[in-house]
Amino acid sequence: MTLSLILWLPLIGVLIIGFFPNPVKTNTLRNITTLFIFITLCLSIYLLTQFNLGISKIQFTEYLTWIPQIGLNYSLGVDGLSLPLIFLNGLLTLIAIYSIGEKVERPRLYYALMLLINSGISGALMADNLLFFLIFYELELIPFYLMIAIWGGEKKGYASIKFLLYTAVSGLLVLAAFLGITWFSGSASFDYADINTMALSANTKFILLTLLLIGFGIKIPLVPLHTWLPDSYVEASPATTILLGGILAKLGTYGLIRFGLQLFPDTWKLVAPGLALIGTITVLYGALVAIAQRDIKRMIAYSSIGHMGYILVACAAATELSLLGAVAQMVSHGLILALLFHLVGIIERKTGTRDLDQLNGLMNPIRGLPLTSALLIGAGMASAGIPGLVGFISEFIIFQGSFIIFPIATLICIIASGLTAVYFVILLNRTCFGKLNNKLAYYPQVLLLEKIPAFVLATLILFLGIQPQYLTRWIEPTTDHLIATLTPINVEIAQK
Amino acid sequence: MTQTLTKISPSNHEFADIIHRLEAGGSMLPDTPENLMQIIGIYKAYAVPMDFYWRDLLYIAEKVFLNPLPFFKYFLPQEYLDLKNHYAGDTADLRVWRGCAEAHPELINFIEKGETIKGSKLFHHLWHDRINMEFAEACMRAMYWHGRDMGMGKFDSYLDSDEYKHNADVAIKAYFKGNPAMLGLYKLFPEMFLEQVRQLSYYSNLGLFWEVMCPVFYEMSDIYDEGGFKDVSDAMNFLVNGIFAIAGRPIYHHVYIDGKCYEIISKSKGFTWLYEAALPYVEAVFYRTSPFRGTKSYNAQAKQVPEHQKDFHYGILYADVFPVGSAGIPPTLLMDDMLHFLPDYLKEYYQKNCRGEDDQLIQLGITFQRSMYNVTSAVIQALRTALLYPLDDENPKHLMKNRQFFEAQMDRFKRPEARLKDIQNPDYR
Amino acid sequence: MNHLFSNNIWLIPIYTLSGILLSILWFPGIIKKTGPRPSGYLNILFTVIAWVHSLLALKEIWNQPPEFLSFSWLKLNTLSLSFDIEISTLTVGALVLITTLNLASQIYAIGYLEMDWGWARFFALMGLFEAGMCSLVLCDNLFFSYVILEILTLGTYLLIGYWFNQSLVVTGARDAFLTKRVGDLFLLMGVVALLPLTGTWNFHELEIWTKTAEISPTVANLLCLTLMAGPLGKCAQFPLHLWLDEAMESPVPATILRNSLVVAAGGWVLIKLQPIFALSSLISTAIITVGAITAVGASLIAIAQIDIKRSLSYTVSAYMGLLFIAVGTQQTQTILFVLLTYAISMALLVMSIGSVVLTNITQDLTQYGGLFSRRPITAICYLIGAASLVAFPPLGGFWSLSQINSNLWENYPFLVIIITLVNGLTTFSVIREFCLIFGGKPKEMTVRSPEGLWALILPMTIIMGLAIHTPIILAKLHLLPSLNELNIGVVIALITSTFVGGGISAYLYLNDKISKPIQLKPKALQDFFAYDMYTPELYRITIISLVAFISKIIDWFDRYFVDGFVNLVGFATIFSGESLKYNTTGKAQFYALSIILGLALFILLICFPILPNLL
Amino acid sequence: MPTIVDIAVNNDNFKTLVTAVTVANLVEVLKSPGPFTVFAPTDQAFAKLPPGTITTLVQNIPQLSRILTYHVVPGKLMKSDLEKVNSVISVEGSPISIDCSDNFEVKNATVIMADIEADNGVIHVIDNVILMG
Repeated sequence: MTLSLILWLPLIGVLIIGFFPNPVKTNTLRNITTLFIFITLCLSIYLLTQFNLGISKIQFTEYLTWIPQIGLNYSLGVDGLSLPLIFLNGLLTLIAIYSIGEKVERPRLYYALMLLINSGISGALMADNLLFFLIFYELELIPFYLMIAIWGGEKKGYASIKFLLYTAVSGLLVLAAFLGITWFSGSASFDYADINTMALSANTKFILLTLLLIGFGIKIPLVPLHTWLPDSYVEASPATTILLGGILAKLGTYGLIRFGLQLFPDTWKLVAPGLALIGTITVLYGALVAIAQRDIKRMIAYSSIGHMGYILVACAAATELSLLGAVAQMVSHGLILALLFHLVGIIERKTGTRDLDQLNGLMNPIRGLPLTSALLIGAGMASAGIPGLVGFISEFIIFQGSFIIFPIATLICIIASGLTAVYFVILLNRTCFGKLNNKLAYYPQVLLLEKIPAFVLATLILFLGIQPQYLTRWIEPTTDHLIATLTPINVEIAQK
Repeated sequence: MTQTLTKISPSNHEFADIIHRLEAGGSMLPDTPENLMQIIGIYKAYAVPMDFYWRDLLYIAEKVFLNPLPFFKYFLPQEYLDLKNHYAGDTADLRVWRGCAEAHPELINFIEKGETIKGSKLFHHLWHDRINMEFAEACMRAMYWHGRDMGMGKFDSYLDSDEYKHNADVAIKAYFKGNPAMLGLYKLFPEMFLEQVRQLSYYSNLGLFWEVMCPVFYEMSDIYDEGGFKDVSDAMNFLVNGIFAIAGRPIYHHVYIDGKCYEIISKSKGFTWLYEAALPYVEAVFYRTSPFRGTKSYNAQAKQVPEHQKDFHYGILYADVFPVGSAGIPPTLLMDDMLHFLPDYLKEYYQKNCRGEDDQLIQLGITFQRSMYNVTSAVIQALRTALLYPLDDENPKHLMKNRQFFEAQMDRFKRPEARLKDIQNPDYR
Repeated sequence: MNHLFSNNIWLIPIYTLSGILLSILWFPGIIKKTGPRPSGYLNILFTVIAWVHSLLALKEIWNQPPEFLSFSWLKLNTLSLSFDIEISTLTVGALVLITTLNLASQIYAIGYLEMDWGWARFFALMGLFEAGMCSLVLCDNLFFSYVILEILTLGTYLLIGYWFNQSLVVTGARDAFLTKRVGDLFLLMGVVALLPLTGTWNFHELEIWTKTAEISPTVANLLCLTLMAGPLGKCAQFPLHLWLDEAMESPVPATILRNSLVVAAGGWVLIKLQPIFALSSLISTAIITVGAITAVGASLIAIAQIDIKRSLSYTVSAYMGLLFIAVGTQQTQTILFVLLTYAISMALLVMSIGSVVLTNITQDLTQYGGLFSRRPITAICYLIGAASLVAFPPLGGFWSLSQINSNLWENYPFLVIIITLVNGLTTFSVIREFCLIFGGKPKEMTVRSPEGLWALILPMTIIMGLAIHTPIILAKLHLLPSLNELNIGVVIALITSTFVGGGISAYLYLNDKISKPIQLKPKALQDFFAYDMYTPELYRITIISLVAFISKIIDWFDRYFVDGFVNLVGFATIFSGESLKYNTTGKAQFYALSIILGLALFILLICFPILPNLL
Repeated sequence: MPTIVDIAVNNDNFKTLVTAVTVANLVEVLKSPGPFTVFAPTDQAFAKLPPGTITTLVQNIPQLSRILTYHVVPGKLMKSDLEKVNSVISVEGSPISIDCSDNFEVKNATVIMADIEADNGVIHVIDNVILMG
């Protein structure tokens, strides 16, 4: 039942918000939304405590036959791959609610969309039926599209359409792949458990996997399918960006592991070197383009592209360690990115600019934004992979895990993490360090309501950095099991 | 203003407006009720810690003297809290302030209770719930270090005279009587001890200077509370008169060792408050001091520190107050001292602006900057009165001399970092 | 025997870490009414506790065999990370040295930063360095050594950036961070590459592994080179030396710690890695070359500097070069000896320089003069520091340098010449500073110069006492080389170089007849050294502009090619044009339209699989 | 001829000056052979000083005598001598600027009666107390 609750509770919230009698204050709506999301978050924490670490299979399953004619069933379940992401989803939605600032235009629609997004992502992560997954995967587009189109920045129209088109194409490709999988493998339904791809011919498998790769690759995004990302991230409000970058992009890597790696273990080895190459290019590309940016939000957007590349390299290497690292990186990147965008959002709201050439000296303890700057340093360093923070351990596990399979790619990734440090130092030096401009330095204060989300994220980033087993323990059984089915392939690749 | 302008043509100086204002008997600070309220309020907040500063400076100069490990030099003994101010109270030589001659009740209260809880002096010291004497010492060091280069008064050159060396020698030997280690060290390195005594003489100098300023500021606050000052120039003129009244106050350095007084600089040397303390103080502290380590690089290759002392312009008239509160900005100490004693009307005023209570420290810093521009105006007007001609002089040539004097003074604010332009703007806060 | 203190030695970093956490309470954003000084007192208190603890532990562990502890940190499927600790006379002795010097510099900071409002941040960072170095010394595991070095890199960034309002501080912090990070990342590559080969990161197990290891020379060379790169950055060796000079923008108390210990932390890791270096034929040559070039180059640069602190900072690089030479020639015991004597004397030198700068503002050597009579304590501390740094018998540096040279004479006579030369040059440089500051006649800015506050003088004199007593203590502990171990000819050459270097310097800079500033002919050569052999410019026109250029190109490519291509294809632009129009006219209709479009698409997608059935 | 002191004592315009000189114990000095040039401020000149100035000075004799000695220049300098120089050094040690281009001006004071010769010097009567600086 818990899974269904997580899925449906936010939708109930949507109804309440939709039919709440007028006139209604923004605060009331926000409190309702917070309440529902908070309950879902608590439920996901409850799941974490109840999760059996000894079982590598899907747990808490729920199954209802829905439209058997097309093989669509109401099938839910979680494993170590999805559970941390479900928790992340709840947490980041909660954070996002508080990162738009005091005033929201059209609050009713806004909060309803928030709840919708939360429910949709949970659905996608819990779905155990390919088609059911796809419904949510596609359903997400509309609320996100509207979020960008209504509450976005200057070029919101352009950005939102670009986002919609790209991700719709992604959905189509994935759909095509899913149809092909069930069709060719002759499964009775789209249920994950029913599908067996072993019998397919190598060529079919290759084509299907490629479709999946491109489909999910757009969502991740991989270079050169990434151009929707900077525009959407920059134009969207911080809240939207947190959800976009923190969790929606993770659906891509999630899908890649769940439907690519898991369904086509033997074909994976064929595409792995190519994937590693694309991953490495993505890593380098993201880092180098980020260095050239003047807009801090755009810089972080490109940094996000780069960081997703590590996950791809890890997935390509597909060792126990690297896959564990990949999932851990999804979570830690989600946390770090959310913190970064939240802080950038605060800075933009308070100072009115995101331009590196105008920002300066925000560390000033009295007239600046000292706490924001301190946490920004923390978040930047976490993203640059400084030990003691969660970003390091995930990246390190990835590096260590991938090195035996793709040593060169791994080394290049390490170099790229040096480049990460370069642009973060540029960012921090310009925004936090230096002297405030006396003409501009009459910024409003950061409210407690804006500080709390940052604190929560920062605490998690630090805590999981020092005690990473609380991150890895949920993931490990599943990824171990996943790799166990691949082991022979690994050995083969390693020998080459 | 019109009167002067009819006699000589208007100034073409960059700060012509301000010069014309000065010629009309005004201040560099624009004359608005808001400015008046700010500067008087801050004089009050400044006077209380200053009451501590001068007592402690004298205590260090007279009693702590050459203690090599002066851990407790900021622990003012009762004797010095009760020390009678020469210019306040019933025993005053010249009564400037109507209040008592001993330490101000607000100060006593702060020493006992601090911002936290009632506790011993040691607790408050360790908890940093105290007056930041370090800043007073920094002002003293600025006067000492710039002393020779400024060439003001005769105090600095006297420190190198044989008479001074002899007096110091007697006091040093008396102080270390029965301490062969220190006496031996003195024998080896006499100059080291002498240099310390010179510095202590400046402690005394600044202490005696502030002993006068403290009641003057109290008095101004009292007059304002009684509805006394009409505008900024009233406040300035009160200062000008004060400067003249007190100009002849002797500056000396006495040391008390075992109850005996050793006159290192005796009153009979004729050093006066105006020439040997006030003018050097204004030059060294308001104008020069030294660059804040948090804003300028001391790296010799970067050439950010000027080559000559006369080019140092980092005092309160030039300082950027915005970084106050961050590392490497010494005036923070003073701002913090004043924060404890803000009058209610200033607190309310700050509450209404910028970030309210949260950035009071910077707001009051900028107020302080305004008020020090007013004090500097008073000094400039006093100098004009002493050395030049009345503002209503009939002789255009004399007025021209006055004009040249004012222009020369304003020239010092042509530097880009001078805040004269900023304080003209009421939104600079 | 009771081993209460030594078994709980891991508490030492914990002490300082708790000091750091408590300091946060005094950040200026948090305390509004009172000042930040309690944070400093607290950190000092914790350092005192750590110092006492390490002293007691040293007493317990003295002449006992080393003990090993291991704390499991993270266990993953194929990777298990545990924090290994080595408790031995050596490591605990190093703890004592670290806590002593940190205590001294923290007390020094009370005086030096008495007017600073950033105490909480400053002392917290000093505590971070203490905790980091203590853990590094105790740490017996390469992975965690890397982790600590990397955290210290961040610490360096923040500590140099302490006075963040000042622009040169900000660039200095940036450069230090990036330079050190480059080294760290090479080290990370080595760390990552090492595990598949060895299966362990524990230094002792690595040592055992090296005895039986069979790896190709190329792999060994590459591995060793990456492992060397980390310490290279930390120790400010060519070509990663620039940051140390820029780091001089930070407050002197931080410089004391950095110049004496933090740079040496790299050396410590190098010592730990020495068994692995034995695998490679190339690496010892590489280490020696880097060390020798740095030693000679940096000591020449030091002489050409006009900034007090910078001149010393290049001496640091030069001495770390000597350390590299010693590592390259596998003289583990001697290196530790060098580190000890070096750390104390360098701390002393920086302290006395700081005490002068604090009262006299300028850092320009040419503006100094005539301070000896008024600042004798500082001057004597400086002299003792200088004498115990270089080969001046019977102080520490003499013994350590003599021992290196005696060990080298057999196999590396060339290096002996280099070390003797560097010793002479360094003596010239430190005596030059001494003469310019304390000798001659007072100048404008030195007319008034009293000795500073007790908080500066007290730690300074105590460290001076330590510097004088180091050889005596070492002799008591039988750690001093006996005279017959030393090669007398080599020793005499060393002493001669000291006196010749110092003598020439004193003659040049104390002689009024020689006009100052002394110009080297040709001027270009002097500038070459004064401006750090133009390495900053070299970096600017090579690596920095290269990265900037590439990133600009790719950014352009991204903006106009990838994105431009997408826009060219047209969908986005057409739609966006339309959507912009709708945006301005009627929002609601537009959103309704888009929802309908989306839903239609969605339904189509869902129904797609059953379409064949329908057909 | 009378001494400088005699002239001053016998003139009603120098009451303040005489009192000050007496308090400062300078009478004997000014009676000595000298010779001196004295710039003597009138009572009106002293009255122009802001209130309190004199009180403080009278309480502090060394400081008072320093101000007074600033009005005294060693040597006997008649107006014709002073016309040739820009400034003279006072007994106090600080310079006094002299301007004879229009009026006979000593610093910011105007000489209202020049060249009153005495036994041990000369007196120039001025309308302002002049101050160092």
